Amino acid sequence: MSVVAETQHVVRRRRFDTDDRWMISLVVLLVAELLYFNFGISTFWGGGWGTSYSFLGYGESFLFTSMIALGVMFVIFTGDIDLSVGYMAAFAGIMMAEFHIGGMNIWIATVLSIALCAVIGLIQGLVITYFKLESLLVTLAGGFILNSAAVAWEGPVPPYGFPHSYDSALGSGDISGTIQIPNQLIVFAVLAVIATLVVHRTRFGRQLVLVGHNRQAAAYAGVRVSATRVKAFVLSATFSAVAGMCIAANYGTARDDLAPTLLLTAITCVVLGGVDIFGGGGRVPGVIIATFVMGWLAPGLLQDNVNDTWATLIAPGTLLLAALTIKGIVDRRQGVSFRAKTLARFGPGSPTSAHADAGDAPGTGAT
Amino acid sequence: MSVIVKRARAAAALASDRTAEEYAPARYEARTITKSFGGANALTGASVTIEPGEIHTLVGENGAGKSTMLKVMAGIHPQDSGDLVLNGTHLRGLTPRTAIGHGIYLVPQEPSLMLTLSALENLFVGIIPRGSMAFSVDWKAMESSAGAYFQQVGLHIDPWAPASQLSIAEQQLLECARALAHRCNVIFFDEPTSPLTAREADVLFELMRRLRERNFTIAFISHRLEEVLAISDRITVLRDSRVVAHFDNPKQTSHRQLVEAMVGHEIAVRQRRQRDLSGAEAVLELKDLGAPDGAFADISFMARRGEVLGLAGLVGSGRTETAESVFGMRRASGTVLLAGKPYAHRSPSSSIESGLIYLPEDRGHNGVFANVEVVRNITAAFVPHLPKRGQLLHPRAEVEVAEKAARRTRVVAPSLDVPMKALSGGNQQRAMFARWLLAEPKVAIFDEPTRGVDVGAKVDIYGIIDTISDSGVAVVMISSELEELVLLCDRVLAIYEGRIVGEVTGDEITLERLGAMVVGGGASERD
Amino acid sequence: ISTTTASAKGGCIKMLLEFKLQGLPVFEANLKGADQYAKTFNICKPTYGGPASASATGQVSDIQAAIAAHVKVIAMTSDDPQVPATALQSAMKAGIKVVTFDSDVPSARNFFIQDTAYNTIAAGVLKAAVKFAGSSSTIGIMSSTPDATIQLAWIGAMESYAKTNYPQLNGGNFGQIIGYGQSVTATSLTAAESMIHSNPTIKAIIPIDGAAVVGTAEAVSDLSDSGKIGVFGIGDPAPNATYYANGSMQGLFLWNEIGQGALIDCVSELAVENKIKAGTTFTCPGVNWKSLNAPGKWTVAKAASKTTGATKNTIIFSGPLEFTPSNYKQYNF
Amino acid sequence: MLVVVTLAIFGLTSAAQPHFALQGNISFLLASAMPLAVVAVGETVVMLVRGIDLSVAPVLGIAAVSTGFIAQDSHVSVLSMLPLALAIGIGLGFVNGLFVTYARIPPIIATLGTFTVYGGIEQLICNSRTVVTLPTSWINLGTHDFLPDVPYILVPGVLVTIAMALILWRTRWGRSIYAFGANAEAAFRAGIRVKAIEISAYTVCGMLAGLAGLIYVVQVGSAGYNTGSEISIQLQAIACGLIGGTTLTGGKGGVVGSFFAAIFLTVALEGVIVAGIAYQWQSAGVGVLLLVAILIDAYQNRQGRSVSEALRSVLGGHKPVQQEASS
Ligand SMILES: Nc1ncnc2c1ncn2[C@@H]1O[C@H](COP(=O)(O)OP(=O)(O)OP(=O)(O)O)[C@@H](O)[C@H]1O
Ligand SMILES: Nc1ncnc2c1ncn2[C@@H]1O[C@H](COP(=O)(O)OP(=O)(O)OP(=O)(O)O)[C@@H](O)[C@H]1O
Ligand SMILES: [Mg+2]
Ligand SMILES: [Mg+2]
Repeated sequence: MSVVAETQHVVRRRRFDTDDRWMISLVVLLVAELLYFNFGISTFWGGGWGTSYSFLGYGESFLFTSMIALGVMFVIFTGDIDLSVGYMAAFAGIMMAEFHIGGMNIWIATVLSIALCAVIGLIQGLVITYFKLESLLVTLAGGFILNSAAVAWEGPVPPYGFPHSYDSALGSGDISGTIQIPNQLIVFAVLAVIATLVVHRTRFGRQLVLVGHNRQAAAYAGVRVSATRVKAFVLSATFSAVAGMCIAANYGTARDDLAPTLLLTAITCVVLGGVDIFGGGGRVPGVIIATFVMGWLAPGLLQDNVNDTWATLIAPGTLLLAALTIKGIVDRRQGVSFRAKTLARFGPGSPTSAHADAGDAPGTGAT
Repeated sequence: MSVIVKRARAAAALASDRTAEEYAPARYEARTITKSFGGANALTGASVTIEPGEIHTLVGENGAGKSTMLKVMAGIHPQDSGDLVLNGTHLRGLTPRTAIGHGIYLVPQEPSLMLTLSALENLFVGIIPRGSMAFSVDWKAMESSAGAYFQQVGLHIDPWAPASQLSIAEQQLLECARALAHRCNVIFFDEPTSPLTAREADVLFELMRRLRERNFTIAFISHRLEEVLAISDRITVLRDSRVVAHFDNPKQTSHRQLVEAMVGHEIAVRQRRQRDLSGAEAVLELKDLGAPDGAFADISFMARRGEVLGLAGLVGSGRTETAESVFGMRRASGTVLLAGKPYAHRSPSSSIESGLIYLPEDRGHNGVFANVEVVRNITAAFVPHLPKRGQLLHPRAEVEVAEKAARRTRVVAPSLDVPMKALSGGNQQRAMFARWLLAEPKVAIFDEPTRGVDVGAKVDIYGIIDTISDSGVAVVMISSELEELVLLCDRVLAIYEGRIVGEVTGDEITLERLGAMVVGGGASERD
Repeated sequence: ISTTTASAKGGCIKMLLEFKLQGLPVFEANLKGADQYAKTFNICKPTYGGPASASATGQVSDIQAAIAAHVKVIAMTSDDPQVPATALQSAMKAGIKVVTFDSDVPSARNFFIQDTAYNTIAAGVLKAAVKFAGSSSTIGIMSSTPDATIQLAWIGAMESYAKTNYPQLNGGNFGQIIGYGQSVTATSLTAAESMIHSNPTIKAIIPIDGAAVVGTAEAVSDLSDSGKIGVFGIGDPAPNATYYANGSMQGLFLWNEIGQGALIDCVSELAVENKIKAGTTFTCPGVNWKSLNAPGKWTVAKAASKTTGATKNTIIFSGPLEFTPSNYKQYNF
Repeated sequence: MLVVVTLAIFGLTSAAQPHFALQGNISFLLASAMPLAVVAVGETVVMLVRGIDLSVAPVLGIAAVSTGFIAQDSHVSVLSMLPLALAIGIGLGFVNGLFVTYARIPPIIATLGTFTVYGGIEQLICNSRTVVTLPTSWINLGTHDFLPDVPYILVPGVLVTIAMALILWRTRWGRSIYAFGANAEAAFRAGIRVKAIEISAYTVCGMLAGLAGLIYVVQVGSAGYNTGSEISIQLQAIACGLIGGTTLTGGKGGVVGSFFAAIFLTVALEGVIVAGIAYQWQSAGVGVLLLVAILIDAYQNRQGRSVSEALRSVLGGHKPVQQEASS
C-alpha cells in the first residue's frame, strides 16, 4: 500500500441514534401506562404480582399477538409485508387440532403443523419473489385462501378438547412461585431472544436488514435477496404457527375466526416498535416493548371501565397514529423523512442524485 | 397569501400568451444564504449574483453545496437565513411554484420526468393551458404550441410518446423545453452533462449559448472542468458550504487554478503509466457473450493479471450490461472463464466468493445503503465472512475489519458509525472501494468509478486502482471519461452498440483514437 | 373506578352482562329487561359488556377484566362454546357464579337459560310457512354459517318435524335448500337473491338469523315478489317493520327478549345466593312472562332432553312468540 | 376486455343456470355492484397518486349508519341526505390526507390507523343500534328499476364514473393527480402544489366512500356497526383498481376500468355462489381472483401495455404499434 497513504479516523462510541431514542420513548410510555393503571385502577395488580388475571396474567390475552408481531417483523424488516399471519395462526391451530382428533399425538401434531405452515410461508415467499409481485396483495390473497381452508376443515363444529397438559403447557398454565409466570410468557421470551439475536447478531440478520434498506444495493453486494426474503416469510409463518398453537391451547379450541383480528394489532406493534415499514430500520427490542405497551393497553382500559370500542379500537389506533406522527417529526428533524424514504425506494426513474441524498422530496421545501 | 403568490397566479394565468422576453432581463442575487440539513451545514453565508446574459458556473467538490445553492434559489429548499433578490425585489417564502411565477426554473441534476405521461404533458405540467372553462384542459392548444418549444431546444420527438421512451439526453432537453414553456428566463442547470456523451453535451451547450444571446440568466454546475472553462462567463467556487473564490474571466483561468481553489491545496498532475503486461496470464476470459435481448453480442476478450483494461463507449453502448452479465446480475449466453476455469452459473454471491467483484455505476441506487452506518456499508459484501464469536457476530471485530479497509481507501468521516448518507459523494465512493477491497478480488470491474466524484476524490481513486492492479488484480474499468482511460489503462476496448469495435494498447491509447472508436469508426479493427 | 368499589360495598350484586357483540337488537332488548329489573333482584346496574366486534377472544378479555374487578356473577351469551371456557372456569374457581343464556358454554357454567325449546320454535315457524306455501311446496332456509350451533339445532328440529308432518316438502328432502349470509346483511341479500333465482318454484323462505331476516326480506321486495314468496323467520319484529309494512314479511318467531333480561337477573341472584339447583322449580317475583309450562314458574332441568335441547342445569325461558303483520307493532325490540 | 370477460362469466353461468340471466337478476347485479364501484372509483384516485386507502370501509360505514339513522328516525328523502354523506366522506378523507401528507405516515399504515379509529367511531355512532327500518321511499329507490334492467342505483354510479373520468382527463386538477403519481418530485419542481394535490386525492376518495355509504344503505336497506369492514370492501376496491388497469405505482390507469372491474367482481362472486361452490371457499375465490388481478398488474407493468392490448393484438393478429418501442 505505498501509493495510498493511510488516514486515521476515530470510531466514536455509539451515539444515541433515532432508533435508540425511539426505544427509550417506548420504555417511558410503558412505564407511564403501568403507573397510570397502577394508581388509577385498584384491581390492576389483582391478587398480587403475577397471579392470574392481573398484570403478567394478562399476558395470556396478548402474548400470542406479540409472537405474531415478532414473526411479521422479519418480513417488515425486508421491506415486505405479510398480511396472512392471522389466518396462518388460525389455520395452524385447526390443522393441529384436526390431526390430534384424527388420532395423532398432540405434540407430533404441533410440530407437524408448524412445519407445514413454514412450507406455506415458503410457497408464499416463492410466489412473491419469483413472479415479482407485491407482497401486500399476495399475502392478502394467501390469507383469504388459508381462511377458506380453515373454515372448510374445521367443519360445523370447530375442534376442541385437548389434553389438559397441553392446554396448560402452551396456554393458561404458569410456573408457580412467589411470582406466577405464565408459560406463554416463557415461550414468548424464548422467541423474543431468538428474534433479537437472529436480526442483530447473525449473518442472516445482517443480510435481512441490508435487503430492507436497499434491495438493489444488497443484490450488488452479493446478498441473495430473494432467498433472504423467502426466509423471512418462512420465519413469519413459523412464528404465526407457534402463536396459533398457543391460541388453541389457551382457549381449548381452534377456530377460524379467532386469529384474523390479530393481524392489525401485530402490525401496529411492529410499527410502533420503530421498525420502518419500508424495511431496514428499527430494533427488535423496540418491537418487544411495543407489544407490551399495546398488550396492556386494552385490558387496562377495560378494567378502567372504558367502553370496549374505545379500549380495543380507538385507543390503539390513536396511539399508532400519534406515535407515528411524532416519530415522523423527530425523523424529519434528522433530515430523513418517511416521504423521502418512500421516494428513494419507490421513486420512478431515479430522482435521487448520485450521492444518494434523500432529501429532495417535495414538501421538504414547501412550508 | 402574499403579493408574490398573487403575482405568481397572475403570471401563471398569463403564461400561454406571454414570451420570456417580456420579463425584464433578470439579475438574480442570493445574499448570505445559510442552509443546514439536520445540523450539517450545506451553505454558510454564501452569496452569488447571476447577471442577465451570462452563464454563471458553480464549481466545487462533492458536497460543497452547489446543488443546495441552486435549489434554494429555485425555491426547492427554504433557506435558513439570507435573502433572495430578483431585480431588486426580495423573494420571500419561495416555492418552485412561485419561483416559476418569477421566471426561475431549475433543470435538476438528473432529469426527473413523469415517465408514464406523454412528452407533451411533461412539457406543460404545472402550467397546463386553460380551455373554455376555467379549470379544464385545452389539449389542442397544448399540442399545437408544443412543437415550437421542442424545436427551440432541438428535440425531434412524438409529443404523445411516453417520456419513458426518451433517452437520457432527450429527457434533459425536454426539461429545458419545459423551462421555456414555463416562460422562465432564469434557468439553472445542475450537472446536466454528467449522464451525457460529449456530442449530446455539445447540443446542450449550443442551446445554453443561444439562450445567453437572448439575454437569459443562466447558472450551471459541472465537475468537468474543461467544459466549465469553455462555456462559462463567470465562475464561483464553493468549498465546505462557503463561497471561496470568483473567477470573472474564465478564458484566462487555468484548470490548475480552478482545482486549487476547489480543493484548497495543490494537486499533483498525474502522468500516464507505462507497463508491459503482455506476458501475464489471463484471469478473466469472455467468449461470445451475448444478451438475450441483443443489447450486446459476440463480446469476447480477456483480462490479464495486474492489467487495467478499459472499456470505452457511449452511454448505452452495453458495457454495463456486459459487466453485469459477467458478475451474475443478468443472464447472458456465451462462456466466461475465471482463472482458466469455466464459470457457468453466475450470481453476485458466487462471483464475490470466487474473487470477481463489480462496482456498480449507479452508486445511489445500487451501491450504498444510505441510512446504514458506514461500517456496515463497508462490510456488506463480506457478510458471509464476518468474524463470529460462537454462533453470533462479533461487532468489535467487525469494526476493526472495516476500519482497516477504510484506512486503505482514505475514507474521511466523522466516525464510521454515522449513516452513509452523511458522507460526501467522494467519500461514499471511497467507502465502496473499501467494501470491494475486503473481498480480496482477483478480477475487479469498476463501472464509472469516478462519476459524480470531485477532483480530489478522483485522484485518490486513481491511486487505489493503481495499487489494486499492482497487487496483481485484473482491473476492468468502464468509463465514459476518455481522459481517465488514457491516464489509467494498459489496454482499451471500444464498444459500440453492443459490439467490440476496436482495441488499442499502450501508447496507441490517445484521446483522438478513443474518440473515434467510441462512435464506431476509425479504429484498428481487431481480428 | 371509584364507583365500582363503592357499589361493591353497597351490598348489591356486581354482575358482568356479556353479549356476543354490541349492537344486536335482541341483546339490546335483553339489556333493557335486565336494567329494568336490576333493582328487583338486587343487581348493581349491570356492567354492560360485549366485544366491539364479534370475537370470542374479545369476550375473554372482558371476562378477565371482570374477574380482576371481583364481580359476583357473570351472565353471558357466548360466541363460542369452547373459547371462554378456560376463563369462565377460573372465574368459577374464584367463586364467581356463571350464568349463560342464549348460547351456552356447557363445560363452564352454573346455569344456562335456553331461549326456548328447539322443537317448539322449529315447529312454530315451519307450520306457519307451510300454511302459507302449502305442504308440498319448495321452502328454503337462510342461515348465517354452517357452524352456528343453535341454528343447526333449529334446522335439525325443522327437518325432523318436516319428516313426520310434511313429507312432501321440497320433494321429500326438506333442508336441502340452505343459503348462508354469514351474518352480513349484504351477503345475506345476495345469497337470498341467488336462492330465489336458483329455485324458481320457491314459495317461502325461512331466515333464522338477524342479518338473514333483513337480507331475505330485502331480496323479496327487491325482486317485486312481495307477497308471492313468504318470509317466515326467527327474529325480532321492530327492525323489520318496513318489510311488514310493504308486505314482504309474513311472520317472525322469537321469545320475549325483555322478559329474558329479567330472568337473567333473577337466576343470577338466586345463583349467587345458592338458592337453586338441578331439578328444582323456582319463581321470580314480579316476572310473569309465560314460561314453557306455567306463567312465572321455571324448572331447572335435571337431565338432558333430545326434544327440547335442554341439558343439565338448563332453564328453558319460554315458548315461541309469533309476530304477525297484524301484531308486530306491539313489540319494540 | 373486462366487459368481455364479465359477459363471458355471465353467459357461462346463465347457460348452466338459466334463471341467472333473468331480468331481475341483471338489474340486481348491477345495483349490488354500485357501492363497490363508487368506492373503487375513489380508491383509484388514491392509487393514481401512489397511495392506498384502507379506511374507505369504515368511512362508507359511518356515512351509511349516519344517514340511515337520520332517515329511520325522521323519514327524510334520500337526496337530502346526500350532502351529509358527502361531508362525512370529505372530512374523514381529508384527515387521511393530513396524516399522509403532513405527518408523513406511509399511506398503508396511516389508513390502517384511521381504519381502526373510524371503525370505532362507526361503532360509537351505532351505539348498539342497527339501521333497519328505513322509510319505504328509500327501500323503493333501492329496489326499483327506472327502465327494465336499469336500476335507479346504477345512475349515481355511472354518473360518478363518467364525471371522474372527465375530470381526470380534462381538468388541471386531474392532470396534476397523474403528474403527482408519475413522479411526485418532478411535479413539485414543476410548480404543482403537491401537498394540496395529495390531500385532495384522499379527500375525493373519502367523499366517494361517503357517497357509496349512502348508496349502500339504500341498496341493502340496512347498516350496522361493521358495515363496510365486514365485506372488506376496501380490499375489493383495491382489487378493482388493479383489475381495471390502475397500478400501485401511481400515475397510470383510470376510473372507467375500475367501474367495470367492480361489476366484473360482483358478477364473478355471484357466479361463484350460483355455481354452487361451497360458501367456505368463497373467500378463497376472492383470494384467487386477487392473485389473478396482481398477476395482470405485474404483466402490465413489465410489458408496458395492458392485457387487453395484448389480447387484442393476439386476437387481431397484428402487432400493436407500441411494441417495438416498449421492449
Ligand atoms: N436534502 C438533504 N438532506 C440532508 N443533507 C443534504 C440534503 N441535500 C444536501 N445535503 C447535504 O448538504 C451538503 C451539500 O450538498 P449539495 O448537494 O449541495 O452538494 P453539491 O455541491 O451539489 O455536491 P455534488 O457535486 O456531489 O452534487 C452535502 O453534505 C449533502 O450531503
Ligand atoms: N441513456 C440511455 N438511453 C436509452 N437507452 C439506454 C440508456 N442507457 C442504457 N440504455 C439501454 O441499455 C443498453 C445498454 O446500456 P448500458 O448501460 O449497459 O451501456 P453502457 O455502455 O454501460 O453505458 P453507460 O456508459 O451508461 O454505463 C442500451 O443498448 C440501451 O438500450
Ligand atoms: Mg449536486
Ligand atoms: Mg453503464
